[in-house]
Amino acid sequence: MSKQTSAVEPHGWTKFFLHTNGWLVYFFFYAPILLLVVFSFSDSRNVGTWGGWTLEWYAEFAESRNARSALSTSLQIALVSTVVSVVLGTMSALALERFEFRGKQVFDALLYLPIIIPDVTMAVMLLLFFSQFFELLGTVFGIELAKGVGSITLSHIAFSISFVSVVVRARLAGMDSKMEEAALDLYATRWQAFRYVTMPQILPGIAGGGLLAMTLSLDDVVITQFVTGPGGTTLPVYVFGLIRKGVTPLINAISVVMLVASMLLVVLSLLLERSRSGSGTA
Amino acid sequence: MNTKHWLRLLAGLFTLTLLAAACGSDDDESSGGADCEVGEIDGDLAMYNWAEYIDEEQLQEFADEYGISYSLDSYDSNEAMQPIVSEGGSGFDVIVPSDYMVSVMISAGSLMLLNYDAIPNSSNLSDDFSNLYFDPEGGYSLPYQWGTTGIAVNTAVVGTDFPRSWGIIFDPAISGQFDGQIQLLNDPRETMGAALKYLGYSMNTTSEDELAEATELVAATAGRLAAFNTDSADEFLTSGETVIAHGYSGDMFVQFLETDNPGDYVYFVPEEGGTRWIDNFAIAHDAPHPCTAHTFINWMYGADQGAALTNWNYYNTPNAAAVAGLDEDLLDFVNDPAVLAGGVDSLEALEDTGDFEVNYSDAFVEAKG
Amino acid sequence: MTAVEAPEADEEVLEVTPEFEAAAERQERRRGFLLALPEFGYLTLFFAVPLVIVVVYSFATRNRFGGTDLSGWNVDSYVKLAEPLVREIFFRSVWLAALTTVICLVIGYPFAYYLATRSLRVRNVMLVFVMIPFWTNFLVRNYAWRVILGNDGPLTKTTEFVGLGEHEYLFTQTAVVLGLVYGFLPFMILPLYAAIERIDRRLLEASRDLYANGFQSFRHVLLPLSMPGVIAGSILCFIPSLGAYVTPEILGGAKTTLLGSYIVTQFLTARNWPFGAAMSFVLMAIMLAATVVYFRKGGRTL
Amino acid sequence: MSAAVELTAITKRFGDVVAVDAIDLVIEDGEFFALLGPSGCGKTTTLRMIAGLDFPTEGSLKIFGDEVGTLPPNKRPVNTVFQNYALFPHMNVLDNVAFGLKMSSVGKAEARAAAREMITTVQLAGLEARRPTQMSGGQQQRVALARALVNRPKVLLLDEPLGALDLKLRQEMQGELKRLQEELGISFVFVTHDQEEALTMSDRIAVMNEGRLLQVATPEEIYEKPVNRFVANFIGQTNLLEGTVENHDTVCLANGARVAAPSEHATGTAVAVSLRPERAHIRDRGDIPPGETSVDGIVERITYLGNARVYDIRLDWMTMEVREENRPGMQVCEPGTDVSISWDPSAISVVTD
Repeated sequence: MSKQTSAVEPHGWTKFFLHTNGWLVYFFFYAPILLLVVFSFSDSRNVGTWGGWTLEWYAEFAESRNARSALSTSLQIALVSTVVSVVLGTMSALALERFEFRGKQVFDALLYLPIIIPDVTMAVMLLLFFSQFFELLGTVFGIELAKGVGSITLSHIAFSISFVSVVVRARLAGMDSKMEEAALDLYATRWQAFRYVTMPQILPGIAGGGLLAMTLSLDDVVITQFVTGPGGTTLPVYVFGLIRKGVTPLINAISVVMLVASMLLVVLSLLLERSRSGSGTA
Repeated sequence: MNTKHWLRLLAGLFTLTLLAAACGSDDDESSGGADCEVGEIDGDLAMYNWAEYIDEEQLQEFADEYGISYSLDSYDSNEAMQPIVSEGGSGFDVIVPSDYMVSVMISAGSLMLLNYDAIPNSSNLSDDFSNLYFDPEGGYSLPYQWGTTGIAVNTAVVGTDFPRSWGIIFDPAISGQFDGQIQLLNDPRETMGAALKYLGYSMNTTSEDELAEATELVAATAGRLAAFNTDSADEFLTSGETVIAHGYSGDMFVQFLETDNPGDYVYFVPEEGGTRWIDNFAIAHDAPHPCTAHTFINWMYGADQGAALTNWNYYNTPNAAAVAGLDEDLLDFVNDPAVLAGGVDSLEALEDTGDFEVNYSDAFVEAKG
Repeated sequence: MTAVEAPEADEEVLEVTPEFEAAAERQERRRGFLLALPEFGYLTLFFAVPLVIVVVYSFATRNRFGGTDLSGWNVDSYVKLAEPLVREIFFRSVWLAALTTVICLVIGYPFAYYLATRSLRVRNVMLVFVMIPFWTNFLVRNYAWRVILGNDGPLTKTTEFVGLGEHEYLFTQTAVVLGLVYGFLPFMILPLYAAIERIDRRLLEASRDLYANGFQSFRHVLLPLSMPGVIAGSILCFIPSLGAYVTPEILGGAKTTLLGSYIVTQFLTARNWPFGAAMSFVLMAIMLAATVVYFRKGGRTL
Repeated sequence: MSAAVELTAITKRFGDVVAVDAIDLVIEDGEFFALLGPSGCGKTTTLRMIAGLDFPTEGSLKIFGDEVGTLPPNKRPVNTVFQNYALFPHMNVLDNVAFGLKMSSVGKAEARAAAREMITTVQLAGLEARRPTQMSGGQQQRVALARALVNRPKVLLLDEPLGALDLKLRQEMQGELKRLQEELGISFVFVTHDQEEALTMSDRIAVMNEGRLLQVATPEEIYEKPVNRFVANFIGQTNLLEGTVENHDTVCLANGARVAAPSEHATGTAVAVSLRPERAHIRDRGDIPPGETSVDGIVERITYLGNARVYDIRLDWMTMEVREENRPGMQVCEPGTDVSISWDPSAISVVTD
């Protein structure tokens, strides 16, 4: 985009409206977050009643074996499911956007189903499937598998993979396929062309898809609850249980910790990105 | 590999799966109890319990004592837990289903017959809990904790001069001035049950006429409510969102004690009667470590451990030997005779009504509008 | 010097034949297929097969204990879908979801445009700041709104202070819509932003040159060009709104039953799995049909 | 010495569509060669087959005597300047140019040094750290050239290299390309649909239409002696006078007039006589120089071009264009004037379909 201002640059009331709307949207997004952060320091068991400053909820979080193990289970599942869905999702996005093959239409349709299916339905589907699939593995192949972290991870991949594909594919569609040909013409192998030309350009899409997958995994309660087994209590499921027993600022403290952690992650990746592009290497 | 081969393999797997589905659910695998010695351990403990219903330290103590490790996972409704266990392969040992769910799970073959020889402490069970409707011989379950469902009132707003009746919720003549500050549980059986009780019927009725009458009553009340809510009934009351609340005894007691002036709140089961519910220890039909499970239940049934459980979660204990070990302030709340306005006999347990469950669910949705 | 030498003499040089070309093309197709295969296989095993199982269940019967008997196949569950109660819930849910979508669009469009017209660096930072709130658990966010909207909450206090009198916000349909808008606004903003960012701004200048005023160039140039984003955003907003059940429960006080809650009720309260399965299957089919229509109309990205 | 590129009976089919139909083509080393034709004529497909981006269906494709038809693009000693350049937007100029060398495992330092040198050759020194998006069209063009040339390809392929540039820049780049080609001494094969560009730049031109090669010759030959109606029409402006061959020296035009037109075609063949507008002259009616052929018509319209005027002359059965250079004191006819058009018999060519 050119830097010079043009006649279409919003001005007057339009500009004022756009600015105001922008700030209001941010205010809307952050109001509950702000409240959440503030009340995580409240010395009262009830969220919403201010009871003076305290750090006791963070201490409780640090001490609670339950909360910590739920957090680590969640992170573990989120990490694995994100990595797997990013890899598989990017591959299939490439296949759909750059290749022709038999069964493409069927695949294309199948890809959108997990996005539009209601949570509960998918949860019930997977519950029925896993109990029978594991039984089948047991009786036919003699492999004994128990539900838990494994089945939850498999399920999370099943619903985030489509989102990754769709996001990456949109990015690929916006990228001239001549770039890849140019790379091949310049002696790159297929892999090198992907590695040095395609991937850097669709990286925002891959990152976006990955973040989406991560968010979905870290947020999911319904599906997790249905396919869980021993050791499979994730943070949202734990929080859901806590809420049933009363919403205490402990939940806020947990959320704040996760919020800060994810923000640090993003800031770090932005810094990395900047330093990399600054040095001017490919 | 050839595409066709893949498809054939998938089709084969799929057919097998369906077959397994068709056969698997009819199997009754719960017949034989486990052959365990007292204190026998056959692996780590995997417990599946309601959230925040047991102190982790207590579990750790058990684990340390027997030199094993444990896992604790939680659910928030019987209905969420049941399919997990019933479908098999859950990997859980000890579970804590509520009364009606015990009978459902027995019928579904999801529970293991208990071997009482391995649970000598079961003699501590209070006599009030013999011959329970949902498990007449107690073959599959041992009560864990129990409580009631009733009404909590903020007396600072409502005053103390009110009838101890469901009418305080359902009769506008009594509570009309508090419209928009009343809450009912978001649970078809509890809420329809409360209305049925007020009308003088059984909360386990299978009469469509009686249910229709109750539906009308709830529908008429819906407009006067702040919310239908289960999770936060206690908090709404103490935060001032509501002044008359429908909720569970233990939740309410815990919440009262959290406030600066617990004396402002009162919990009671109306004179028409209310729900008594019992949560129970049970062992999953395919528990991987049945002996550890038995040993754990036996250990929990000791006097000290039973008291520790109640002192942590504020619900009533079915363990007669544990009563002596309960905290003083707890006894004031829990054992106050005024809590049960209609006496113990007015309490009723929610039973599984079989096919009629669907009617309850639909009636509730209809009543909410 | 050449960077790549011509093929060595001993290197096998294939002759150009239709067979070679066909083989190369086959290899290319196979490459595509192999790339898609892992996800294809995964979705088949962990999605399509379970889906078929659930469809099978929708024709089964609920037994007395709330289990499902895989025998006595019937279509009762589908017949039950025609009951007035279900119809009423369906239309109410569609109305609320549509309302949510429209509000998201009205708020999200100018915001996305605003984003797309910032400088590249600012834009990225702003986008990240849109996403950050959504990295907290959605339950927790909903509960935070409950505090804000509550009787003694900041919002009530503000309106009282400003002199607008006392207002009830919590446990109203307004609260439900607000919660839904909050939850799904980013799903509207992101595709809109992507669509608007792609538009050549010179086209707007051209329309101005052709005597369009600001609104006309929006109406006739910007809006049509960003239509794919509008539709994608609307689908991404509408679908989860229609299936939502946590927000109506927490912020709406569960006073009105929406489709999402009704389906959950079938599985988790009435334990009527066949009916729950039938209903979710039909819901999914409707959404699929809507999406297919969108793609037929030339949409590309979701 | 073998040819730089040699296509023998190369055919490319996409399903049922024949994109390139059994063409034979030899491009000599050091030649500036143009593939010219309307869009969809198969010229780009031909170029892509040489680059290795598409595989031919049949035929033989040799580069310096080696059969390469089945090799992937990264194994061929040719490089391409793509239409719209296809520069890598995430890399700066230096990395774009060094890309090919890095991929062919030349050391990083060496690759960069070579890239710098090539950037200087295309007169972009000092802009190494820029991103392609921060550059003008002409600069991007140079980057694309440098990126291809730094690899010292045996043949450089250019796909509509100047299409995206404005007129002035295009003319500048035409000279630049020519200069580079002469300096490097390798063959440039470029695809264009712009006949003027092809004429000015190339040593030889191949005119293509509907997948077939119609004529391969020098610009002069193509212009002066088009082999058929399509070539005559596509290259420059021309008047096509329909007729039939009467004998080796004469064609009988549609209106019955006989004109001197030597041809090899058999008697009775339907042909057209191609007459370039600048080769015909406007005469006063009947005032025909000896030895010239003429037809009569009426001036319909005159277009002033600065250095010349173009007359549209209506004949009984068609309209012809005649171009007269502007000379001082020259007499200009008004529209409606009765005139004759005359030309030297050597100025025409007889073409068939």
